[in-house]
Amino acid sequence: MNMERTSTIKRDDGLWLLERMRLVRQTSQRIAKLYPTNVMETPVHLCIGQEAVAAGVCRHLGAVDKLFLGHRTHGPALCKGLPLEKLMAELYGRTTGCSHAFGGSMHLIDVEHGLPGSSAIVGGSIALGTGAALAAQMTGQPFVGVSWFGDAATNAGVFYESMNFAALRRLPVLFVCEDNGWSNVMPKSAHSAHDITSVAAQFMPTSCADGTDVLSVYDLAGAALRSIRAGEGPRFLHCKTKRWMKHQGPDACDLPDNGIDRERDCPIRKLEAFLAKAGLAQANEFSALEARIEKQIDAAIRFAETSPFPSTDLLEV
Amino acid sequence: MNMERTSTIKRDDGLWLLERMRLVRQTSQRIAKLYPTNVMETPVHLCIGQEAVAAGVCRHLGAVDKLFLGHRTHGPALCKGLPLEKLMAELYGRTTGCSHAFGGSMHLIDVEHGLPGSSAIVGGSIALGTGAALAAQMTGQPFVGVSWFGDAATNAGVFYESMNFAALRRLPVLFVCEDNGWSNVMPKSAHSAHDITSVAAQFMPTSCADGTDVLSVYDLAGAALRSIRAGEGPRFLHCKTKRWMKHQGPDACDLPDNGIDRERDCPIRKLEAFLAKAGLAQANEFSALEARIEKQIDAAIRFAETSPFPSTDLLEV
Amino acid sequence: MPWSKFDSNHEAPKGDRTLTYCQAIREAIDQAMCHDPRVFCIGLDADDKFGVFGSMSDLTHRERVIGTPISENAMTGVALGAALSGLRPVHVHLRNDFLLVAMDQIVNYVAKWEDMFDRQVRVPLVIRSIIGRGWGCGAQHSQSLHGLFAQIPGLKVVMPSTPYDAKGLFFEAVKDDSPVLFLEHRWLYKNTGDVPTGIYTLPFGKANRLHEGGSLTVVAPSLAAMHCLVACEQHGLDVDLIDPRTIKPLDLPTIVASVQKTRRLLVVDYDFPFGGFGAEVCARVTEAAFAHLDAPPQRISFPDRGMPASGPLERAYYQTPDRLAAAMRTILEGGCVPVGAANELSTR
Amino acid sequence: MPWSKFDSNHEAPKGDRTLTYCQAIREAIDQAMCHDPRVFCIGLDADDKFGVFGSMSDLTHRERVIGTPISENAMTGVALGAALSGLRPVHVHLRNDFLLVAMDQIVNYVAKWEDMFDRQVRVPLVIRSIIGRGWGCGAQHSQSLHGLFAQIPGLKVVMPSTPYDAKGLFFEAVKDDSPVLFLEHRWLYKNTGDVPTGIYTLPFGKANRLHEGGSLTVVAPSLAAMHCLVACEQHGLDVDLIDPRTIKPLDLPTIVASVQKTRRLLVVDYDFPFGGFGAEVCARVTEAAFAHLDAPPQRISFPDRGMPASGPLERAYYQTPDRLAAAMRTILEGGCVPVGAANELSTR
Ligand SMILES: Cc1ncc(C[n+]2csc(CCOP(=O)(O)OP(=O)(O)O)c2C)c(N)n1
Ligand SMILES: Cc1ncc(C[n+]2csc(CCOP(=O)(O)OP(=O)(O)O)c2C)c(N)n1
Ligand SMILES: [Mg+2]
Ligand SMILES: [Mg+2]
Repeated sequence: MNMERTSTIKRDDGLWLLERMRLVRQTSQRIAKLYPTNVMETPVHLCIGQEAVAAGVCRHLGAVDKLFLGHRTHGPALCKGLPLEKLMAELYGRTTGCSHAFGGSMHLIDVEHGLPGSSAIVGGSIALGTGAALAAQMTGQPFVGVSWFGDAATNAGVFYESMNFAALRRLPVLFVCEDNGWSNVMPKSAHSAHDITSVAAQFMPTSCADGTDVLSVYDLAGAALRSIRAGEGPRFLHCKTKRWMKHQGPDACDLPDNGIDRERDCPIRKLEAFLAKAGLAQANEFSALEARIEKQIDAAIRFAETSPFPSTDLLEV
Repeated sequence: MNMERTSTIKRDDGLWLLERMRLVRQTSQRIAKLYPTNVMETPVHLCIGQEAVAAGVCRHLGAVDKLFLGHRTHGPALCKGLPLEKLMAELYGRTTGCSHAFGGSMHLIDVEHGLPGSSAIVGGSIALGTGAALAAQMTGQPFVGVSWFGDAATNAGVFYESMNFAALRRLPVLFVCEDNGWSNVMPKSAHSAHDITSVAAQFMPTSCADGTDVLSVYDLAGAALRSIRAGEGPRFLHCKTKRWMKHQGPDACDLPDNGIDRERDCPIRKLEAFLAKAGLAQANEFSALEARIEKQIDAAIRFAETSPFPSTDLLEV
Repeated sequence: MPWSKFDSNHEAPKGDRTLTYCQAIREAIDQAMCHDPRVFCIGLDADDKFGVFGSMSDLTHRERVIGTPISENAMTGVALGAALSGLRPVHVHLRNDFLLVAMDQIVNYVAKWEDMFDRQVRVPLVIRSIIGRGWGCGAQHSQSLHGLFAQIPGLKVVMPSTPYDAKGLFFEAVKDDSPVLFLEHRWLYKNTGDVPTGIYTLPFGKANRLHEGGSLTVVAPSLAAMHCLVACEQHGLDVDLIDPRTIKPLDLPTIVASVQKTRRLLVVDYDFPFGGFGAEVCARVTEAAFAHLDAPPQRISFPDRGMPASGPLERAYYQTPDRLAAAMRTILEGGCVPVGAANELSTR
Repeated sequence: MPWSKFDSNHEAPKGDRTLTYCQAIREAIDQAMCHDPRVFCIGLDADDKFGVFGSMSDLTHRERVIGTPISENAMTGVALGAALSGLRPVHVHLRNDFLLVAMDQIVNYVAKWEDMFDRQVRVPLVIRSIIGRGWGCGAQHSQSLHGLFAQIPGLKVVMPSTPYDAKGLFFEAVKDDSPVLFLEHRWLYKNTGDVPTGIYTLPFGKANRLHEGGSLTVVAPSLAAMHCLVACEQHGLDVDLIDPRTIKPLDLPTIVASVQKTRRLLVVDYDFPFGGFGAEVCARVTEAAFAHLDAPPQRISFPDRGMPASGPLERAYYQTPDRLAAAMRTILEGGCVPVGAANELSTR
């Protein structure tokens, strides 16, 4: 387990990671602010605090790579390339939403950007990324499958079944466990008797990233994906991160044993500090980025608000 | 992993083990002989070659302990205490069968002897032994649950889900993997990317017995059960054994890579040699036992043959 | 046996206080656990501070509430194993969509265990599950799957619509020596009604007439029953409204007697349209009362597609009392509701 | 697209050679795989020497036959993931009872994926499964679960009864861009019939009249259709026997037209009695042809309990052509078959 920051990141990678993390953060904050006004009739599982995992992994994925998500979708979907306005319109229930208003927050899709859908039944989508990898292997096409899930999804049998099959066939699939330590209000100690990585290691090579440090995720995801693309079979990437919000909805997490220090644990602050220290970017760029993203969010919300609701004829033959 | 024979077995234990193994062997052989005559209208999964696992584990179980089986039932059921004539009558489809002619070969029950049923859907019964252990723990009753399954059942998600829950709650359950290396004609290398024991070891203490050597099974099952009964939580017992017959039916296994030497690998011969060498029993006792069991089988078949078929009124209200 | 004195044909007197549907269930669970130490609760998030939408808050015997990981299939087997070892588990699921994860255990194991061994062992297992809907939850979190389970021999399917029924039927479920699927609708949780303070049981297979009328029999379980009641009351419809309470076993005699009087039948079933409860009631009433029918039995159900997420689509997908009233009026005037068309959606 | 020239309204000419049902399916799989490199087969024991009861022996493209561990749930998700990545999987299960292990994936995932995303992606996935019965296999290995799956929007349910139908419907299933459940009955595997040598498709939702008659319409899929045909032929019954071929979509017009002629309906459905296909046909025919019915539609199905193992019990549990003939004769003489009673078995 390597928690050391070994990254030799380039400026454009660093700025991409920062921009995506900020996009996820600021979008989530805006959703949290607007949510109580009931403009979004759909449950939301926010990613504040967990941005590093989405950005760090997705920096290494292309549009051809197929990413399958669970219920906590916004962060990885935005980092994979889902346009912000299509996310917003979906949350607003409009036809211009990525799922044409049929999916809601938990069911996002963007075929063009390699997001063939996401699922709200915990665990099952782990098998779908494995299946995409089987298709890649059988057709010889150069894409990988990515299965994305939380710590508690490792309690579902489908997780093991998928890992076993991926390992048996040496499939080009990356298993990403976004471990925030919670299943709703149940701590990991109550839902898992095992150490997640050690179990996965029985099936394939694993690595453990600090999921609050985007460079740690970036480095280890990069290494894992290089090995997968080289035909060396599946990989498991464990990212220990922190969930700042309640499981669902717009409120901050109120669990007493949450152990979060919003200064220390903020992936955005961490990266900004690194970039500044390494001389790769300056403080004024950070605030300019923040402002630019706020505008982008304003525009996306305007887009969503002014988009039409679906016609209910869709339900009739 | 201790494959050494450390046993300090007593004569009565040794003879019990021999008698049960012979009962399973000779019964299976008789079934194989009769089966082509169609007197038993039910699929049979014979246990020839695997007798050591059933006898070695069940020697440590009392009638209060609850054993849940899969499809390969005859051996462990007989060793747990199911009367032979009730097994035979069930195979013959008679009302005097242990399941009153409703279950057939794969669904045996004997409430009195702690056999609350068995199941033909591979994997699922692993959860039932775990549930029995939960009942023992919640009520403070001094029994253990035993989940019995083959190597390929470890591919089913329910196996992991059950181990995780058992470990989380430190349940008094013994997981027995009767590993014959095959899932029908699929070798273990094709169905399991993992080493079974190493995966189980992520959840609980494990031990590996030589499943063709009843004393190895006896020793390790005894140790595991003592620890479970002492309140130390679940245990996993891996028994590597050999299936001499085809997966189902009366024929000898014809798989080219089967690697069986019926002299070397016979659990009955092994025990007889040990007992003789240790001076615990003599050769003439062995042949007397064999003859006695043949008579027992004759009687059980007579019982089955002369028992009534069920009335089909049972199906009407 | 703790439950033998509760005769299931006993209709308890109406209580002198009002509880919500949720409180009635909570009280039933609490009393059942106090009354019978073999009763325990198990399920994902069963033991957390939300108490399964409040239905398990502040139970007296917390030590008999077992939280589980996200392992619904094995946990159903665990409950079955415990039921076979002398306990009476109540396994709870926050959404009935999750029951599909446990389908092997429910259908191949729980439902069949007694039959496979000619009832030498019994399976006193209650599976509680909550039916959700709406607020953009989408197709995987908004189903009502009672029709699936009713097909399976060995399962009883209970769908209380009122606080009084919920409490009485829950005791009957816990008292039952065989598996019972107890389906609660989330949208009924805040409804209130008279509930007796003590333990009482309501028999399975005994329907309840919610509204009396002479021109149309409407059969509707769970939330649909309440919506139909509102429709009848607000629109003054001459409808005999029958809530089956348990869809399996089904109280066919009460339904048939009503149809013999009204000569018309409508089944309102909040489930997919093909097969299921609605089809069964129509088929059996036709069989039993063919000569008394003035018109073919009609059905109202969901469209034949997964639930959409967006508010306007949801509001179109699900019925409302007003739309139900309009449909009933159409039938009362001799017309038909166009349910058949919906069945063919899947052929697109 | 490889399949576009196969017009599904095209009825291929009868072939000049005879194949078994098993051979017809094998040939269809082989030709589909040769014709379209996106088609591949996956499943537990799909690649072993038994070749799924011979239905996949000696395929040309062995490299596209993938064996799997006993992990039916995840493997269904794997097939779905592959279908979403440009392939056309055929996932095979040796017994349809095992589909219950994969129910979450089949119902919550496969069936819903297109609906959840408004058909921006398609799911060209065929799930093949074999229905078994008999020889003491017991309640977990002898079910016929088509009625469960027909309830679920997003699944088509195909049940061929003849070699000709099996081959033609298989191509239609592989050609379909949406999920298809293809259910083969093990007891039909040795039946023989004319089968064209090339590729041809039979449309879904188009029934087949197996026997012509004027006094009773019998609707029966799969093995039940063949049993009814034997009954009609051996006993010279004046029965219009309709094999729906696909139970969803359902060819209601053909059935209704027949009932308008015969004025009586019997559905023979080898499945549990509550809800399901039998109930749906009865309910919809009653709706569509009420004025033409001289008697209420009748049903014959399994008893409402799990399958027993013993030979005599099995032989009582399952129908035979002779018993079916007797039942048809009863109806032809104006009587009723006592199916209703069986529905209540579960209330014991
Ligand atoms: C099969 C299933 N069971 C239960 C749920 C309810 N549920 C939704 S999210 C969740 C917690 C998931 O925790 P984890 O996998 O760690 O993801 P996180 O929410 O922490 O990102 C639960 C229990 C579900 N959606 N699916
Ligand atoms: C869920 C499920 N899938 C497939 C089968 C078919 N099947 C019956 S036994 C068996 C092999 C089981 O192998 P293993 O668990 O190693 O037990 P063994 O037969 O070797 O004793 C299979 C695949 C089944 N019964 N259940
Ligand atoms: Mg989590
Ligand atoms: Mg094996």
